[in-house]
Amino acid sequence: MVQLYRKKRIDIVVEAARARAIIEMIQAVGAKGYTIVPDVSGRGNRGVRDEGHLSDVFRNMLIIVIAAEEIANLIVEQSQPLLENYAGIVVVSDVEVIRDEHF
Amino acid sequence: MVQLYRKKRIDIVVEAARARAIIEMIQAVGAKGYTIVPDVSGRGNRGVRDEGHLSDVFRNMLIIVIAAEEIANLIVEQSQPLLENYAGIVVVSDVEVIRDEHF
Amino acid sequence: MVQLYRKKRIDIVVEAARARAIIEMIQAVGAKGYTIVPDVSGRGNRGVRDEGHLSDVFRNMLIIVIAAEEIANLIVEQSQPLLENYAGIVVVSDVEVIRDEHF
Amino acid sequence: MDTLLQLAIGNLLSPMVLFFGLGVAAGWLKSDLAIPEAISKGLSLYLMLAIGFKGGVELASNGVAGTIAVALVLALALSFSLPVLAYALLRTATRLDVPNAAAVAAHYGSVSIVTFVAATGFLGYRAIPYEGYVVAMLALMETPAIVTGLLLARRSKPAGPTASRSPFLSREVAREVFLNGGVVLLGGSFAIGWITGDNGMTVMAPAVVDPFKAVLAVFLLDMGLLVGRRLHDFRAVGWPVVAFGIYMPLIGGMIGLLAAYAIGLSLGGMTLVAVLAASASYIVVPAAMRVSLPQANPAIYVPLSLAITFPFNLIVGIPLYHAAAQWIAGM
Amino acid sequence: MDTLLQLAIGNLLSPMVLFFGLGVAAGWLKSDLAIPEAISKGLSLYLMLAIGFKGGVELASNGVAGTIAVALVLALALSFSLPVLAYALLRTATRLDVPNAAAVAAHYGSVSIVTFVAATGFLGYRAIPYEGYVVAMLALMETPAIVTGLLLARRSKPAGPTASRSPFLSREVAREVFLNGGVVLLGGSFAIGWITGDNGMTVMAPAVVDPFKAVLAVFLLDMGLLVGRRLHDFRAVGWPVVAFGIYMPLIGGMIGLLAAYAIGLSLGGMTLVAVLAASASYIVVPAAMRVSLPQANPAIYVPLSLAITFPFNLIVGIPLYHAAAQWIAGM
Amino acid sequence: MDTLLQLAIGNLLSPMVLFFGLGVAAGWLKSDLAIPEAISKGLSLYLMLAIGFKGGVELASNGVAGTIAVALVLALALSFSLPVLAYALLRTATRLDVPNAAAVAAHYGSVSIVTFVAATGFLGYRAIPYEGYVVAMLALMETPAIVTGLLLARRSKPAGPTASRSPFLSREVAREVFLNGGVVLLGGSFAIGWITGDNGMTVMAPAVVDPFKAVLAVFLLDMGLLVGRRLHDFRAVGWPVVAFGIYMPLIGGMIGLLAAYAIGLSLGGMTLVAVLAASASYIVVPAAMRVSLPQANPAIYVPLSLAITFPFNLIVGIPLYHAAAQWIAGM
Ligand SMILES: Nc1ncnc2c1ncn2[C@@H]1O[C@H](COP(=O)(O)O)[C@@H](O)[C@H]1O
Ligand SMILES: Nc1ncnc2c1ncn2[C@@H]1O[C@H](COP(=O)(O)O)[C@@H](O)[C@H]1O
Ligand SMILES: Nc1ncnc2c1ncn2[C@@H]1O[C@H](COP(=O)(O)O)[C@@H](O)[C@H]1O
Ligand code: NA
Ligand code: NA
Ligand code: NA
Repeated sequence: MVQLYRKKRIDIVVEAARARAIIEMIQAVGAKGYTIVPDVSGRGNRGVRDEGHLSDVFRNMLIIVIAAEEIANLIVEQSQPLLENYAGIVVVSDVEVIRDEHF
Repeated sequence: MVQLYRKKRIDIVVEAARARAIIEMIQAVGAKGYTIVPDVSGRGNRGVRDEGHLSDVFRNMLIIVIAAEEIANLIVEQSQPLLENYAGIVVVSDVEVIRDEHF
Repeated sequence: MVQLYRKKRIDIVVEAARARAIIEMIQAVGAKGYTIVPDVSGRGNRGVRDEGHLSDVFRNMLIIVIAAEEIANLIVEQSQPLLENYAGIVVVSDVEVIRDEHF
Repeated sequence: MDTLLQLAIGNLLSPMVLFFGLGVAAGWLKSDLAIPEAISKGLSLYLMLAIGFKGGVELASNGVAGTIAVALVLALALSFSLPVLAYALLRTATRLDVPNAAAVAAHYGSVSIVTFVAATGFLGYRAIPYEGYVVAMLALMETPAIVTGLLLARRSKPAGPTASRSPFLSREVAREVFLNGGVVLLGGSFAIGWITGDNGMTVMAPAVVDPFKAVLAVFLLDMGLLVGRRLHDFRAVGWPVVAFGIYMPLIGGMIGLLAAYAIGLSLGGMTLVAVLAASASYIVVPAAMRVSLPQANPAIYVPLSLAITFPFNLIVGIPLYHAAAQWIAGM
Repeated sequence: MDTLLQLAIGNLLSPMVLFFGLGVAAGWLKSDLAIPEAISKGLSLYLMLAIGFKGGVELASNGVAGTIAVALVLALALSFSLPVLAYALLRTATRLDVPNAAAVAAHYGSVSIVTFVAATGFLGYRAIPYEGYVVAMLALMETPAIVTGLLLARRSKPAGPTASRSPFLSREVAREVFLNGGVVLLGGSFAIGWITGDNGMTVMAPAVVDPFKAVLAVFLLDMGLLVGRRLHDFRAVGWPVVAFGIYMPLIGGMIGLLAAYAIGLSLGGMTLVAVLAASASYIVVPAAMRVSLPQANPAIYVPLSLAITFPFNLIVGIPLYHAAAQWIAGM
Repeated sequence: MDTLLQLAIGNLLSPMVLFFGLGVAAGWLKSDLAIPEAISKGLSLYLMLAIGFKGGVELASNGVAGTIAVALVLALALSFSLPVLAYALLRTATRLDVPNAAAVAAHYGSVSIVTFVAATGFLGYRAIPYEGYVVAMLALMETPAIVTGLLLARRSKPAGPTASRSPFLSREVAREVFLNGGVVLLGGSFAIGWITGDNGMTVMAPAVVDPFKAVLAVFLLDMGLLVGRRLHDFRAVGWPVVAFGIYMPLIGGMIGLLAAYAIGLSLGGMTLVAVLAASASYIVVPAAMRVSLPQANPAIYVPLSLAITFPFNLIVGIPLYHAAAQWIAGM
């Protein structure tokens, strides 16, 4: 059987205007990769966000990062100031991956 | 380190025609938010579903909800009658979030 | 309360050119379904992948499978040779579902 | 007066039908030729806007004849009643259960806008005029059939406790019926054409008149791709139902033709009303049925109206109904 | 010279405004009529390309007058200074706090391309010429207001340690300001029109001239849908702010009109500069504000410029500014 | 006969090349100007449909000369054989390994439809006619080079057990080769143009002829954006390979020119065959290579054909090949 390694998965839903800053932070803290679902809508504390048309002002993105626990902690911490004034949530869960060195 | 709180994550894949009813239920049971990936395809018991063209009849949506356990239980329970006669699955997992009061 | 059953969730992010082979494998090992998010971008060992335009050569897909543990193991194992030379990651996590026989 | 054969060949060799054929072939052979969904939706909105606007302008320049009210009542009557006939045929000649028969029946009372537009292209190619208000008939025929279909479905016993939950015409379905995007765009453009008349046409013509037939050809290419990919769904539908997809348009078409003749429409108008009665919805009605009759299987009604009745009308039906209209008009 | 009433009615009954109204009604009634986002963006790019290109060709064929430099300076001055006036009004007459007032103010210094294009359609319908370089004014007015808005926002105390992080004009905002897609396409097409002149127009005319007004009408249908869906956001905005969305364009329009008169523009040019000053951005400025003034609430400034000022200008403003321009020109 | 300089300047100042340049500049400066992907795909489908249809109608009205069969065989021969030459050059002059050299070589045996279309625009601007069946040569040249590329790649030892898994021409690649969307649409439209002839052209002209060049200009704007964003990928490719992206089209172009001269094509036809031989695929072949030669790196072959050879041909190549064709024809 293939050997699996424990990692953290972080899902960030954030308004499009803030996605770039979040992604720069993710890379800065040393995550080796990320995946973006570019166009999601939703509802949260700041009300419905689904007006994709015209501008990105009311659009969300979903960013998924798989990373080692220490890096995951950094991402969670540093996401907080970045999300001040912006719509966004950060969700952490446990996952397993195959190639340890890849993450 | 930032304090994390345990929540449930519910992923619902459902045909577009039923998404509105599911989302209304999610709000009715008291979830504070949800995220929608509007355009996913897939295969399940009801065969391949990926004909996006023309109508939404063969299109799926992915709805993600983060909620406290009691609310998550309500969502799981109440999703069952709503999915009768419709294509759809409900998947629950454990996650952690930062701001407890937000969910 | 509704009875929940433990399953594995496998998230595969893979370049579009390889998605078909991965999906054929998923069905071949006996998974009863899958869901595809058709258009995700990302960054990993092979650099940024987000040029959706013109061709699918620089585009990723996200494939989600819920399956029993044995089948999940098969998917993880058999995904490895298929991903050689291709951009892609495989992530496994624990989930719960309602209808056991459905997966 | 053309012979039926001439009409059929002329139709077959038009760019419209040939592009449709190209699409069917490419879809069937699993070519990766694909028109982006947004373009495809855009083209279909264009066709509705253009046909509506032109109909309105026509009405404005020709004035409102007395026939128009009669024609509109006829449209409603056809859409409400044709599903009853379709349902009776389906329950007699096929094994479909009540909800599936009701759902299919609803499709045949409603109309296919593209088939209608192709028929106007067919007439335009031959310079045969038609009454502008036939477009209003088109708009009126889209949704009443949904109501009849749901009424027919009530004949099946509600199974279990959940059934009681869905009211007869839920808010969602009512919106689908009355505020459906296609109906609103078609009706709205018709009204705008009527209000602005020839002045409006000067503004809109370079977009809605000149390239109209070419856009239709491209749209039919896309329809062909969809049909080609769905051709293999035939088998799941079953032969008795497939046969219904052929004879029902013939029956509906003849009823439409006679009704149009009875109220005194022109040759072009008769052809178009026949096409309306003969054609089956594959966008509006499926969406409504999925919401309000979930027990019915979309894998039956979508391929039936899209992959069987639509190509049949496009290739065989239109010239046939027109030949029949010529014959009746010539009597 | 038309009377104001004639102008107003003529405007109301144009296909452009009627399609806009159809969209508002459909959006308000929650019809599922929707134009795919890609089509909508494509139409808006088309309008910018076409209006830019035509402006450039016009300039090439009429030659560069001395006025042009003055006009461009005027454009910059208007865009830089109008937000100051808007800010003062907002802080006096509404309860908006500093960041929100600054953000709203920035929108009113900038411009709405669609309103401008609709105004050229209005003039074209009446065969009233205008100076080609007004299009360059349009391009120049899009972004300076963002800078003023951010300067105005500085008046609020930065709250907490995070505030220090965002520099005044971040790289991201600078790019938004100078390399904004709309500005680049408008300016670039203008330059290409200028360089290629009539030869270029021969190539481009079948796409950028002939169907222009019809495309505008379809785009306005889409704008109407957006506006209709946002009409209920009114309440969240508050009446004093809604009132600002009506009187600010009137004030701005009159300032633009007088300025244009002062530098000697034609009747058409005066109308258009009034429209530029009166209109408010709802794409470029919101995006810039969201990045650089996140404390301001987009649920205030987007509905205000999109659902109040835009329709007001389209329906009432354009004929009104034109009537005023006629009156001034006739003095 | 124009001088080369006149041709070059005329080409540079055409709206087509200027819009391309605008796109390159905007992409390079990271402007957020972007054409929605669906629109971009729609435009490219439009160009293929239009060029195919026009070629077919031309063939129908000019009749089938004996040359046509010879021309089609020539097209196949060029596409099959050019990769061998390209491969030899790459293995001699660059450090690319076998799979990468084979993958790049395949691109240069195939063609770029947009380059071809731009060349027809160049000829159209100068009213130079060409043989309609050159379009059929275009369709035939798209995919044979893929087969040669895969054969060349076999020269590398299969590494490890997985290599045995992929058959030479998998079902997937075979479909890519024979049922590729571009080939099907181009060939199908050509056939429909041929069948419907001038009647068909009456229907299609307002869409496929009148706005053709303007649509091409808009599409080139989009191509420019893509190229501009990929310009920095240069460095990863390495200078010897970049040089290949310049001299290979020159060599291929001259071979195509001489071959076209040998079989007696007209001035326009010679220019176009030179362009076909000189141009490199950046859609069809990359997709096929990614599936069947995954060891080859797309970050080499995509920027090479898209960001180097494509602009080179568009700006320098087309007028150059045309000048050479004039020179040969004038001998
Ligand atoms: N409980 C939740 N479950 C899933 N997604 C959520 C939840 N709350 C917020 N979101 C997503 O996060 C975005 C921003 O949330 P907020 O900052 O609360 O407005 C929303 O638009 C949703 O897409
Ligand atoms: N085992 C599975 N793993 C992931 N997604 C699934 C699975 N089964 C079903 N789905 C998704 O749920 C939709 C409805 O499933 P079903 O009701 O089984 O037809 C499918 O179209 C898939 O998108
Ligand atoms: N650490 C990661 N977290 C999330 N997604 C990743 C990660 N690494 C890679 N990916 C995704 O997987 C794709 C292929 O990765 P790779 O094979 O490493 O280039 C990338 O383009 C990303 O979309
Ligand atoms: Na019917
Ligand atoms: Na303004
Ligand atoms: Na070539």
